[in-house]
Amino acid sequence: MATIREKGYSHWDGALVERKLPWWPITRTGIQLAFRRKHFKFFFSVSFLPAVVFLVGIYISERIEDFKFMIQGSENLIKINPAFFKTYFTNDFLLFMMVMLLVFSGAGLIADDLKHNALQLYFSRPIDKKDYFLGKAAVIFFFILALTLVPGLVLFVMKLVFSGNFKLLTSYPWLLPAIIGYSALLTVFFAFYTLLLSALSKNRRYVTILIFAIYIFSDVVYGITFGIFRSPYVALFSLKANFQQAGAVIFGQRLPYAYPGYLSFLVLFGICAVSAAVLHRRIRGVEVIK
Amino acid sequence: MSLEVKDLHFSYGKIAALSGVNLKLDGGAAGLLGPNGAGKSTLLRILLGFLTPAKGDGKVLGYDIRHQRPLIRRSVGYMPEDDCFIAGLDAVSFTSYFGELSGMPRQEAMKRAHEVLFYVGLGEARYRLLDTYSAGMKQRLKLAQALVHDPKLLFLDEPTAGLDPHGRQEVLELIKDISSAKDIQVLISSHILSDIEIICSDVVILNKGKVAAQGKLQDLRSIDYSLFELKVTGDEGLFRRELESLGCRVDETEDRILKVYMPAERDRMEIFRAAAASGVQVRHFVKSQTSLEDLFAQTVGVD
Amino acid sequence: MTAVIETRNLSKWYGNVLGLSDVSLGIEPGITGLLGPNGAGKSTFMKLLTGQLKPNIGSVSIFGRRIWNDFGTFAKIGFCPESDAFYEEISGLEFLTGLLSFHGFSKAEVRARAAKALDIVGLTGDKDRKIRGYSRGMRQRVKFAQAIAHDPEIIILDEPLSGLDPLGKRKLIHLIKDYRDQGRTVLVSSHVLPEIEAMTSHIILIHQGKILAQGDIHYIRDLIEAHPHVISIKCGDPRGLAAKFVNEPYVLKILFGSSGDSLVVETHKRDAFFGRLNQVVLESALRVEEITSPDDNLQAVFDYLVGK
Amino acid sequence: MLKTIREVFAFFFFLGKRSRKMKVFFLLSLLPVALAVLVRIAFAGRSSEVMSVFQEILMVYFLQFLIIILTLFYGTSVCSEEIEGKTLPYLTTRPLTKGGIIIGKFAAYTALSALMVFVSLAASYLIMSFEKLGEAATYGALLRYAGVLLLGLMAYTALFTFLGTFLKKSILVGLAFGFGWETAIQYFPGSTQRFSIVHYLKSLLPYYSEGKFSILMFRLEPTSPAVAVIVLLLITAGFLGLACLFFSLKEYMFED
Repeated sequence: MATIREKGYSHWDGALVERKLPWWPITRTGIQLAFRRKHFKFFFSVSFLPAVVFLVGIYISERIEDFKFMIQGSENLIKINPAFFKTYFTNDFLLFMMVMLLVFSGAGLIADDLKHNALQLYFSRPIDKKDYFLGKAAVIFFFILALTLVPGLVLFVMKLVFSGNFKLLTSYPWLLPAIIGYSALLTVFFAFYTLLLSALSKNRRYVTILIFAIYIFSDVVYGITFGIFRSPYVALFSLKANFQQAGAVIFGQRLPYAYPGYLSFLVLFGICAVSAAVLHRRIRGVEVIK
Repeated sequence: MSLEVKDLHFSYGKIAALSGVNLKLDGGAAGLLGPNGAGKSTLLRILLGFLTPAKGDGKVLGYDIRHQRPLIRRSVGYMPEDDCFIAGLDAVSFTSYFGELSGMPRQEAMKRAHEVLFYVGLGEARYRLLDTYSAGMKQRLKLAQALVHDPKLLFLDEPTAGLDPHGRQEVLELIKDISSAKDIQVLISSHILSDIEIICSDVVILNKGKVAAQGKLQDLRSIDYSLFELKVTGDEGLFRRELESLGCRVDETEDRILKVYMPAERDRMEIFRAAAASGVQVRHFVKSQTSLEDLFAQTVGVD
Repeated sequence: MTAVIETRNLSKWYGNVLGLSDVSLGIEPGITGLLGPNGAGKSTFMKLLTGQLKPNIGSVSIFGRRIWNDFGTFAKIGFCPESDAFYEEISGLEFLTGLLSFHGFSKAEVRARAAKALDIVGLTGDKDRKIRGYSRGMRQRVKFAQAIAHDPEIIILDEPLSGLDPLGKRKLIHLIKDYRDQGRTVLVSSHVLPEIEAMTSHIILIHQGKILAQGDIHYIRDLIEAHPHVISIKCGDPRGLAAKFVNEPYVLKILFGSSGDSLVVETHKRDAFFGRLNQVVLESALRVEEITSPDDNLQAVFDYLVGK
Repeated sequence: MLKTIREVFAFFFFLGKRSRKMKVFFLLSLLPVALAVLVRIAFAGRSSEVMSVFQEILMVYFLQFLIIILTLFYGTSVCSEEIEGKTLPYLTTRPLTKGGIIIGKFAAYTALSALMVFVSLAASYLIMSFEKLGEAATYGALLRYAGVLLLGLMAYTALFTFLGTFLKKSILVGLAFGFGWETAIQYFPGSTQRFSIVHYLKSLLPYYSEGKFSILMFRLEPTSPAVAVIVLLLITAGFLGLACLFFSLKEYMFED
């Protein structure tokens, strides 16, 4: 008996499945696209530099005698306590590298879809806006957590391993939740921040400049206004200052800026709320097919 | 019944887009025609579940358009009008990505993507980045992503726009194959009437938010009086006088086609006798029916 | 008629990508259809004609003057680009008056011409709305308006009908024919062959950077020896009719339709065949429903020459 | 040629005024006015200190940030927005010389950004020198500041226009130059400063040594004002000429 495969269109005999994480393909593709960007791998590896430096710090803290000659100042780098973690989490270089990662991985997340009208393809599938935003946000979760939670936990565990005892855990039981809390705060904020800017324009270049400029601009404004008014509340303008203040609160350290810590949380969550509203209004089903 | 809509109303603010649309379609390929702003894309959006109709209801593939939208979208393929793709992806990952979003397991989506890309003629370009794709290739890619999850109903918005003559013929053949041999209902919204004439058996003409005409293409185009279109070589003047003596009215279009209105009692063979009498060769002889363009113009009621 | 546009062994390439090679032709007043598969060199040809690209070899001259950097002649050309690109933030009227001001007309004349052009394309009602809010059809019409506003001798249109609804197409085709009747030269490129056939039967077919054919479609069809003419006849008794032609030397092939009421004949000598057919129809009582030649159109010419 | 420039200038000045980009930049440029008002309230009494604050705003905000962002965006888009937006055929098939198009658009966008900068400069300056409004000296100083900023706008726009004509990623290169090279160069020894535009602009400004942000100034070895003005004009003319040359030679193929 012989058969010839029927030419032309062939049906697919499989069955469509109701997926438990309908947004996961969006995230996976977003991450793939980020890694395909030129120079991304270089930037991504460079942004782990602070983690390595602090890891070395932990190693030295265990081998104090061998490195006696080296340590003059930099006491806090060696004493491993919440201050140590706060310094890691709020150092300028790490925050700057995170913004750079946002530029590479996040700028085009929604902007490219708007530019190439891909929204119609997404929403003609059985996914809704919630899944779309969650999928896109998860791309940023991946990169920011990779720079906050992962190194934080590694440093914590390595300290336990190097010191051979659970002193750090017992003396600061709340440190682990603090690390997780701070990482979550930063991740959620940057997700909203990037998606908001990415949804504002079709032009990825314009979004890149916005992400970059607003972060730096907020600091410049703080610099100027502080120069004029000397009042500490002015630090609320700067995103970086808010992160540092929130970090100090979470890690129970001395507040770097003389205003009540909760204000920083208010500012950060306020921005998240605004961007949620704008995102909801800007990506509407109806203008998907104009 | 794959698609049925009753008394559909919708308006954007005060502009009424649809005011009472009734439609029943099943099987084969149907053309959705209408001037710009007649409500075609609004109807499409409601059928795809992007908009909730103000009044009226309907079923697509048996699913209710108000309450079972995800189910509709799972078994419907939509090919949008404008160019849409995702920069940085190649065709295979693009197609399997949207297959996955439709609910296909990842491996199945990957396998199916290759099949569908070969089918639409992008076989050898399927690993290239989409940014390097020409307008025609992007058009085929859109068809591929609409077919990857094997839909029961296919909405095509200007499927042959931007394609070169070969590309248009090939896509038309694909659509013909899909709609006829493979029992997938196809609804095509297009401004190129010659394409609709080739592919579609049914036609729906919308105008100002209402259905101006609907039915089989043959019936809509047939005309009752006997009108023939002829092309002849030789002395046309003599031939015309001969025909007029038989009581027919003759006029000539711009590209030298003779339109002969025959009185009912006359037999068409007399045209040939008249031709022979005036030493003229009949080279083209067709019983005329209104062209789709004239039908469109009449139903939409302009010039 | 003397050719308005003249090219002599015109060649153009970018890097190693071939655009056009050794094209020599003349375009007379009237409508000329320009067609060819994607990447055949159509838009390169049009960019060379409008002086946007510089020829590598050979020359393009309009009214006898080389076009490259000859800004004077540009005033006589109207170009309607294919891409759907505009200055979105200004209105249709401002778009036209802006572009017209580049021609050095006086303020009053600029406004008058802009109003006239908008009226011709039927956009007077929407002249003050921003182009961003225009529908696809309206954008296409305002693009055509900017090509004719300065009353050019030569109008070059790249896919002018794309995006228009059937009525819009019909209006624009009438408009283009009016311009032909005013003795202007119109070059229209389109992928939708029936639309070109609706405008003209004079075409230029470009393929792989070369001119494959130029002239009237029907004469070109006659020249294609490789594909004999195909004539389809619908009648009551196809076999009977076929019997009368079997031993005619000029009949190469007879095919019978599956529906049993039609037959298709292939022949090289159309005149002889039609002469005989007219006779047969009269002598025998054969009731002929329809006589058509399915491959005497632009699509067939295109397929035969460019190759499926 | 001159007629072309005038027509192109008129069209793109009008177009620029309408674009959404202009509104965003206008807001950005109004920030110093807001600050000036705040300063006016905060420093009610001590007017001398206000001058130094103005000097800081002028230096940091206008010179190092605002005019770079404005010129970067407008300069690079003189050429690239026509190509990216595929609106170039509308211009190149008109009786306009290619050079005329570039100079016309350059002039239109420079005038536009100059307008924004002057409005903000004048407003914040006048608000700040509240009791010296009568004296002629205040207006003299204002004109001088305006003149310096205009020279800066012209030089930067010309440079970025030039970059825009042949670089695909002109924005990133411009960003690196404007924020990277221009700020870093001041800390380099010897005459390397001569290779940045901001150096000449600063040497035209009255030399404040005790300003809070004097760190930006302390390494400045100013060239004489006359030389600085000539160099700035030369930079403008030079880059503009190069931009016209590149634009007329280059054949822009949009991938169809």
